[in-house]
Amino acid sequence: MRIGVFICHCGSNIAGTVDCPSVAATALTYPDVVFSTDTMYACSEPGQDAIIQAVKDKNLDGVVVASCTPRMHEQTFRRAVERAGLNRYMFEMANIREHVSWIGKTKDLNTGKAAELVRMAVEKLRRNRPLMAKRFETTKRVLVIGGGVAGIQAALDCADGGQEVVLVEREQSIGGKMAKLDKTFPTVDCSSCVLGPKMVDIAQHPNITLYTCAEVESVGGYVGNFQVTVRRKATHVDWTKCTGCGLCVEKCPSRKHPDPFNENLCNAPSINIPFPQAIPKKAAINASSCLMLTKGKCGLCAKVCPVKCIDFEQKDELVNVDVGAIVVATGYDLFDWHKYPQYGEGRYKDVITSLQYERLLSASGPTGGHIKRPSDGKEPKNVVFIQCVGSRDKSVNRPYCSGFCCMYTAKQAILTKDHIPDSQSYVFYMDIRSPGKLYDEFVRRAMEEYGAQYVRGRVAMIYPKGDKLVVRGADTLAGTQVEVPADLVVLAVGAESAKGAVQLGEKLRVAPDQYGFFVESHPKLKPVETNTAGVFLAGACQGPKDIPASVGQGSAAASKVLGLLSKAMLESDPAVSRVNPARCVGCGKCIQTCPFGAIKEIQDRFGNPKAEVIDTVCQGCGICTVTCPQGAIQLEHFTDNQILAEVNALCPPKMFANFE
Amino acid sequence: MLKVAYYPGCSGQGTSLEYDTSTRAVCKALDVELMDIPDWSCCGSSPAHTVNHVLSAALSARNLAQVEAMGMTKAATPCPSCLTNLRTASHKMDDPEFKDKVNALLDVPCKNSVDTQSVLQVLAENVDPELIKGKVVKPLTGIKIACYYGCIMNRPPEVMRFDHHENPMAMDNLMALLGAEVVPFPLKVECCGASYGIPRGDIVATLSGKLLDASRDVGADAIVTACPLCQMNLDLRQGQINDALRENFRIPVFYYTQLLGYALGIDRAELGFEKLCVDPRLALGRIKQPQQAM
Amino acid sequence: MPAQDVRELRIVGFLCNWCSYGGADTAGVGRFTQPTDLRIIRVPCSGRIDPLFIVRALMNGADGVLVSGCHPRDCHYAEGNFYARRRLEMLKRFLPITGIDERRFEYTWVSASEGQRWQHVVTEFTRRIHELGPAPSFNPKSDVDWNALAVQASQGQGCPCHGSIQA
Amino acid sequence: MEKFITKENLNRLAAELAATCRVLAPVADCGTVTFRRFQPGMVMDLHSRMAAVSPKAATFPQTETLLVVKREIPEKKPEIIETLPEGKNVVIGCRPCGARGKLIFDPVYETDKIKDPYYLQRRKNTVFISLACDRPETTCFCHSVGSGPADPSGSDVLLTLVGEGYVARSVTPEGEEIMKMALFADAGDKGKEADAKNAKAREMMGEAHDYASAPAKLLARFDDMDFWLAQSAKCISCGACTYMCPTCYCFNITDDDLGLSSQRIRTWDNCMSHTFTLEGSGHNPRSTKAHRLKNRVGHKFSYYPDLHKGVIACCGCGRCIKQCPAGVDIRQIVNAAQEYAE
Amino acid sequence: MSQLDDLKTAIKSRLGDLECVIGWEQGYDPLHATPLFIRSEADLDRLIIGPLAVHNLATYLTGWKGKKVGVVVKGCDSKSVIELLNEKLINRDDVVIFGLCCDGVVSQRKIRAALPADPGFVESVEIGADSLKVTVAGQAATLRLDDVRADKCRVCDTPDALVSDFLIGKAHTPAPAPSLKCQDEFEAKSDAEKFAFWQETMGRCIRCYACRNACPMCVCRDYCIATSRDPLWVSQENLPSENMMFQMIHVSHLAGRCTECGECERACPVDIPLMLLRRYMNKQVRDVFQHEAGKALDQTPPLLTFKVEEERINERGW
Repeated sequence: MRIGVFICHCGSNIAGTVDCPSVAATALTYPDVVFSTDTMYACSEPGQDAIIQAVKDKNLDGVVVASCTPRMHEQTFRRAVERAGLNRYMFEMANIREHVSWIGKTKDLNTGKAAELVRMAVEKLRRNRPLMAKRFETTKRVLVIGGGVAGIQAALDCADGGQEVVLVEREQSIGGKMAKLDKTFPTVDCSSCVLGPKMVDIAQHPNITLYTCAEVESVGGYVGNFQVTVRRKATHVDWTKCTGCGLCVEKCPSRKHPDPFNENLCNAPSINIPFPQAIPKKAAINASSCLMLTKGKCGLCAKVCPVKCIDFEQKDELVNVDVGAIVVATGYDLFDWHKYPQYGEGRYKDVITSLQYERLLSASGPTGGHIKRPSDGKEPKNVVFIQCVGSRDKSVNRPYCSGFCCMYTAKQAILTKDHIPDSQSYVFYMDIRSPGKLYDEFVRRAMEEYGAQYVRGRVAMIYPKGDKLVVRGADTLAGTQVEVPADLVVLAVGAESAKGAVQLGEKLRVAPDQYGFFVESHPKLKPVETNTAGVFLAGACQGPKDIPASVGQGSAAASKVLGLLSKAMLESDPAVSRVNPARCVGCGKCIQTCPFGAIKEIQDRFGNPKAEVIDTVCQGCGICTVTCPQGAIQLEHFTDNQILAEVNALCPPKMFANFE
Repeated sequence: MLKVAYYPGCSGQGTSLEYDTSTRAVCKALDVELMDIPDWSCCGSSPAHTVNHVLSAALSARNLAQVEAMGMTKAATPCPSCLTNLRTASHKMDDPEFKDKVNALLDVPCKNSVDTQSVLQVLAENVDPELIKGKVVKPLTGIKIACYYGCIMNRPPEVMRFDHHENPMAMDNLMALLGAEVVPFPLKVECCGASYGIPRGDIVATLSGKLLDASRDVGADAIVTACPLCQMNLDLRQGQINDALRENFRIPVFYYTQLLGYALGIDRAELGFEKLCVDPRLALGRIKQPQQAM
Repeated sequence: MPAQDVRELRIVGFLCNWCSYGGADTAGVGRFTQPTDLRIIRVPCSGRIDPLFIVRALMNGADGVLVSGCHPRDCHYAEGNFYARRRLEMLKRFLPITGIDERRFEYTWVSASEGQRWQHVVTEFTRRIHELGPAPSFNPKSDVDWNALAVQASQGQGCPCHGSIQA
Repeated sequence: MEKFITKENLNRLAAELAATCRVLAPVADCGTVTFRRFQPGMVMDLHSRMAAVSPKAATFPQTETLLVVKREIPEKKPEIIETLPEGKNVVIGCRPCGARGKLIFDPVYETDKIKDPYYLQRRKNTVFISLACDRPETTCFCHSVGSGPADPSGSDVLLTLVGEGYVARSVTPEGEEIMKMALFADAGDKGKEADAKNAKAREMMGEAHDYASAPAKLLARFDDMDFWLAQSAKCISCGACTYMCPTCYCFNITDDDLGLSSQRIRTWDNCMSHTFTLEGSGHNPRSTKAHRLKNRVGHKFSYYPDLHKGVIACCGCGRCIKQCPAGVDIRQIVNAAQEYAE
Repeated sequence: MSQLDDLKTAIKSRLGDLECVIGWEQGYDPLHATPLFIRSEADLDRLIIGPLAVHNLATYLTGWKGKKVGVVVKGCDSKSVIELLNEKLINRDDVVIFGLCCDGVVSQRKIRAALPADPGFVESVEIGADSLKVTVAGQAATLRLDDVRADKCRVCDTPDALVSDFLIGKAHTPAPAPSLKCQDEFEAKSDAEKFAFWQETMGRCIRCYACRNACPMCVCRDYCIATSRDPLWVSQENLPSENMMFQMIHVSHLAGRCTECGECERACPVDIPLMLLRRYMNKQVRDVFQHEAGKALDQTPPLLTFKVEEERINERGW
C-alpha cells in the first residue's frame, strides 16, 4: 500500500500545542507511509487540492489526515479523496485537535500523542478496503403519520411536490391539538380559521389518501421501499356513504362518555362528529358506550340515518401501503399534572388545564365560548394561571422547557380580559420565555394593556376556602409569600411525548430520547432526519414546538422527502455488516440481536443455514459482529481486524519471547 | 402480638400526658405491645439540630442504640417532633462518615438498624382495620371531624416515608373506620406555628387561627391531631388566638388516640379528656349513642 | 495535576461515535484540559465494542481501558448500549479471577453534550490508573521472572485444585 | 562408558549444567509432570509418571522465531534479523521413546536438497540423557514400533535405575563428554543389575504387534470413508495427540505484523485442525475430522514408512491415547485396518 | 432389572429409527471409558454406565445435525442438551434422549493423586457401590468414590436428566455442597497471586484446543476465531498472554451459556484448572441475570438479550 499522511496545523489551533512537522516526520517511519507532510488548513480549498495532487503525484492509494474531529470533516475529506480517484473509504482521520491540542497543555506530550493517533489511523487504513454502495429503486409514495398541523403541512407539501401521500391519523378527525385551540398567539387570530382551509385541502387533494381512526400496525423494509400496514379501526359507520349530516348525532340517546375533543369537560354522544370543521366530516361510533354495541339494544342512529350507513358489524381493517419515505408527525400530549400533589390532585374541580381552558374560550366549546367554571358554572373573576406545570422540573422528570406555555398563558390572560372585562388574571411564572417574532411584545401587552398580574414564583399549594380556591405561592421578587383567592386556576401544563410514541418508534426503528421524544439525526445539522434512513420527523414528536415551528418542520421534512424521492435510484451506505458464509455456522445469534431486523437466515447450496445481511436495512451498529462468536459477520470499515490493528498500534503485544 | 420499642418523648411526660396515656391504652387494646426504652433521653428536638447536626443526631442515636440493645429493630413514638429527629438521625447516619462522627460521641455505638415510626403509622400499617372495626363499641357516628396532621409528620417524604406528604389520609381513614364523618380539611399539613408560641405569639395566632378558621369553614365539630405541639397551639392557645383575631372559636382539639380510645370503650380516665382546654363535651355529645347494647 | 507529573501510562479508550466521541469533542471545543494518557479508538456504537478488545488491550499491556457510550435509552441504534452494558458488566465482574485489577477497566455513559463530564471521567480515570501504576506484564519480562514462577509451580504452589484430592 | 550416578547427584548434575546450558527436565507441575527449564531449587520428578508432554520442544520448540523485522529509522529500510537458536541444551530424564522422536524428524529436516538450519542447530546442540522404563503403561507399545523400554537410539546417555541411583551408559561421544563430570562414579558391577532390569521391563511388555502389513492395509482403506467415519466418530478433532507426540513434526509459519516491528514465527501445527489444509480459496481437501484422522494415522503407519525405509513414524509412547479427551486409540484404528475383511 | 439393563431395553426400542445412539464403553484400560456409537444390537453389549462414564456426549450432537441420533446423558450433560436446544443449535425432533439418574462420576485427576502408583500401570478395577478397587503396579488400593468424585458432582443439583425421552434409574434428591473449597480458596487469593498463577499455568498450556473441542457449547469449532486470520485475535506464538487470550475468548463466548459440565478441564492434557474461570463467570451470570444455562427450556442466553432497566447492574457513577 502507498499511504499519504497530512498533518493539519489548523492555523494555531493544532500547531500551537503540537509540533506538526515533527509528527509528519515520525509518520514517515510508519509502514506503507510513502508521503507525509504538514499543512496549514487541510480542509481549505488549497489544502484539499494539495491532498488530491499528492495522491496523483505519489500514486497514493490511501490517505490519513490528522486534524479536527471526523465528526466535523470526515465527509469533506472523503469527497476530496474521491475527487482524487480513490475510494472514499480509503481514508482515515486522526483527531489531533479536539482530542489533543485543545485539551493537553504540554507540547511534547501532545506531539507524542498526535503521532500515536496518526499511527493508529495508518494501521487501520492498512486494513481498509474500497467499499461500494449498492443502488436500488424507490417507491414514489410517502406515508405521513399524524394529522396535526405539522403532518398536514408535510402532507400538503409532498402532495404539491407531486408525490402520492398517505396520511394516517389516530383520531377521528385531522387537526390535532391546533384544532382545539381558540386563538393563536401572537396575532390572536382564530385557530380554526387558519387551520380549517388546510384541512379542507387535505380532503380535496388528488394526491392524498387520508385514513383517520387509523394507526400504523407494522413497518417493514427500508428507505425507498417500506412496507407499511395500517390498521383502520372500526367506526361502525360506512364512510363511503356517510354525508356528515349529523342527524344520528342529534338523536343518539347515550351521552355518557367524556368528550375527548373537549378535553373531557363535557360528555359526547356515542355516535359523534367531534367538531363542526372535522375532516373528514363523518360520524363514528364509540364502541365502549354505544348502547347497541354494549347492550344490544337501541340502534336509533341506524333508524334515522338517511343513507343507511350505520354498520354495527364493522371490523377493523388492515391496509397495506408501500411507501418510499415516512414522515412522523405524531405530536405531543399534555403532562399529567396530577403528579403534583400541591395542586390538589384533582380534588378541586376548578383547577383545570390550559387546553381545557382553551375549550372554555372557544365558541365551538362546551360553553359556547362563555367562560364558566366547571364546579358551578359561575363566571370567574379572579383567574390564576400557574406556569411550568410539568416543565423545567426535575422532580417530575421533566427538566425541559415546553417552550410555548409562556406564550399561550399570555394569550389566555388577554382572552380572559376580553371575555370578562372586570376579571383579574394572575400569572405565577418562573421566567418568561418569549424569543419569537412579536412574542415578547405580546407578553408585554398582556401585562401592560390587559393588566395581568405576573408573580415570579412557584405555587406551593392550592386549598379551597369557601367557594374560592386560595393559591399560595412565593413572590420571589418581593421576597414574600402571597395568597391569591381564585375563582378558577388554569395550569399551564407542559408537553410530553405522545402516548404510544415509544411503541411507534420501535416499529419505525426511530429511537426515542429519555422523555419519549424522537431523536433527530443531528441536533443542528439534521433536525428532521432520523437515524433510520427514509424516516423524517416533523413537529412536536421531536420535542415541544409551537405552531410556526411545527409548520416549518413539516415543510422541512417534506422537502427532505421530495429530495429523496426525486432520485431515480438510491445508494445504500456500504459500511454495513457482511457475512463471510465460509465462516458462518448458521447459529442465528446475530439475527436475534439485530435491532433493525437487517439479518435474515438463508440456506447455502448444501442446505446449511447461513446469515445474510440486507444491506439497505443494516444501519451499521456492529452489535452482530460482537455477537458472532466466529467473527463471521463483520461490520465493514469497523472490522475486528481494523479495531484490533488500532489496539495493537497503541499497545504492541510483547513479541520475540520464546519460553519453552 | 406486635412488639415495638416505645419512645414516649418529653411532652408525653407533661403537656401531653393524656396523649401518652391514651396511646398506651389504645395500643394495649389493639394488641400492640409498647416496650419502654430503658433510660431513654432527649431526642434532640427542637433546638439541638439548629445548633449542631452531629450533636443533635448523637442525642437521637443514643436512644436508637438503646433500642438496639433491647434487640429490637422497630421503634415507635407518638410525637412527630421526636419522630423527625430520630428518623433524620437515622437518615443522616446512612452516610458512614457521618455515622462515625456520631458514634465517636457515644459510649455504645449505634448500628443504625432501627426503623422508627409514628404510633399512627404502626396502627395504620400493622393493625388490620377489620380488627379495629370489630373492637369498636362506641362508634363515633354523628361527629364531624377535621384531621390535622401538622407539617412534619409526613415531611420531608424521603425521610419520613409515611403516607402522602401533601394529602395524608391515615388519620382520616382511621376516624372514618370508627364511624366519624371526616370532613375534607384542606390545611391538614399546614404549620400551626409550632414553638413560636413562646417568642412570637402573633405568628401562632395567625397560623393556628387560619387552621381553626378552615376547620370551621368545613363544618368540623372537632379537630383531631397527632402532635403534642399542634394540639397545644390549637387547644391551649385557642383563647389567645380568639383575643388576637377577635374571633370566637370553640373547637375542641383531640388527640386521635383519645377518640380511638373512646370508640374502643376504654376507660375515660386513661383518655384524659379532662385535660383538654376547650371543653369537648359539646362535640362528644354529637356522637349518637348506640341504639342498644348488644 | 499530579497525573502529569509522572510518565504517561497507556490508557485505551473505546468511544461510540455518536455520544461519547462527541462528548470528547465537546470537551475539546470547550478547552477542558485533560491528562494526555488516553488514546481514543472510535467505534460506531458501544454495541460494537467486543469485551475481547478490552481483554486484548489488557493482555497487550494496557494500563487502563475506558469504555464510554450513549446513556441507556439514548443509543443511536436504539439498543446497542443495552447489549454493551451486559457484556461490559460481565467482563468487569470477571476480571478479578484473572488477577487483573478490575479497576483498570471502567465503562460509563457520556453524551455528546457532556463535555465537562467527559473531562471529569478522563481526569478521574487517569488519576485512578496512575494510582494503580503500570500494569504487570502477563508474559514474564525476563527468564528470571519466568523461572521464579516455574520454581513456584514445581513446588505445587498456587493451584488450589491439586493440593489434595478433596475439592 | 558405563558409570553410576546417585539420585542426589543427578539433581546436582542438572543444577550444574543449568549454569551453562538450557536444561529441560521433568518436574511436577500442579499434579501433572511437564518438561520445564530446570533451575537450581527445582526437584526433578523422574519416576512418578512419564511427562505429559514429550521432550520434542528441546529440538523443535512450539514457537521458533525465524526472523525479526524492525522499522525504526526514517530512511525506512526495515532491518531484518535472522534469529538462529543459540546455546546448548540438555534434556535430562526423558524416556527412550521421547528421545527417539527426533529420529523421525531427521530424514525430513535434513535431506540432500533441504536442510533446516533451525532444527539442525538445535539437534546438534542438544544432549538427551534418557531414563530407561522399568514397567510399561497400558498405553505403551514402543516394542511394536521397533524399539523397547531401554532403547538407546536417539539418546546420548541412557540411565537405568538401580537402587538409589542410576547406571549411566554413554551412547554418543557427546554423552561420554558429560559423563566425564565428577558427579558420575564408577559403576562397579551394577551394570549387570541394570541389564537384568531392562530385560525384565522388556518381558513385561509381552509380545510385539506386527505392523508390517499396516502400510498396505491402510492405503487399501484410503477411499473407504465409511471406515474412517466410524473410526473417527468419537474424535473431537483437537490437537492434543499431535502436540503431545514426540514424532509429529508439522509446522506452520506466520508473520505477526505489527507495523513497526514484525516477526516470522514457526509454530507446531496440527493435522487434526480444520485450518491445517484450509486453502486460500476457502476450499478444504480435508474438510471433516474423518479425513483428518485418516491422514494422521495413515501418515504415521503408511505414507511415512513408504517414504523412509519402512520406519513407522511413531515411537509408541502412548501419549496420544492417554491424553486423548475422547479415548481415541491409534492402535485400535491400525488394527482395524489390518484386520479389515474386504 | 438394573439401570444398565433398563437403558439397553430403552435403546433397543428406538435403535431402528436412529443413525446411532451415543453411549460409553470401556476404553484402553479398565480405568477409562470411551464414547461408544451404537449402531447395532451387537454394539449394545459393550455399553457401560457408571462412575467411569465421564464424557459429556452432548458434545457430539451438533456434529450429527440433520441426522436422527440417540444420546445417553447424565443430569449434567442434559443441561448441555437443553442449552443447545435453547440456542436452536440442535433440533429436538432429531434427538432421542436417554436420560440417566446419575450417582456421580470420578475425576481421573483425583484417582491419579489417590493411587499408590501411576494409573498408567492399572491392572484391574472393581466398581463397588461406594468404592473403586484398583490394582495398580501390583498394589491393590480401595478408593472411596466420595473421595475421587469429580468436582462438578460435589456441587451437582441436577443428578437426574432434566430433559429426556426415557428417564432411567431412581430419581435423586440432590444435596449439593454450597461451594467448592478449591474455588473459594482460589478466589480468596490476592490479585497478584491469581495473576502469577495464570501466568505460570498459561505457560504450561500448549494450546491444543482440547478444552474448546471437548466443550459441548463451543459450536464454532473449525471456525473458532482463535485460529483464524480474519479476524486475527490471537497470535500463533505460544506465549502465556496468547494462551490466556484464548481462554478469555472461551469464557467470554460461554458467558451465560456454560453449563459447567467440566469437559474443558477434564480434556486438558496438562491439567490446567480451567473450571476456576468458568465457575467464576457462571457465578457472575447468576448474580446479575439470575440465569443458569441449561436449567430450563426456552431460556435466552442473557447476553443475547437485555432489559431497559437492569435491576442488578449499577450504573457507574462518575
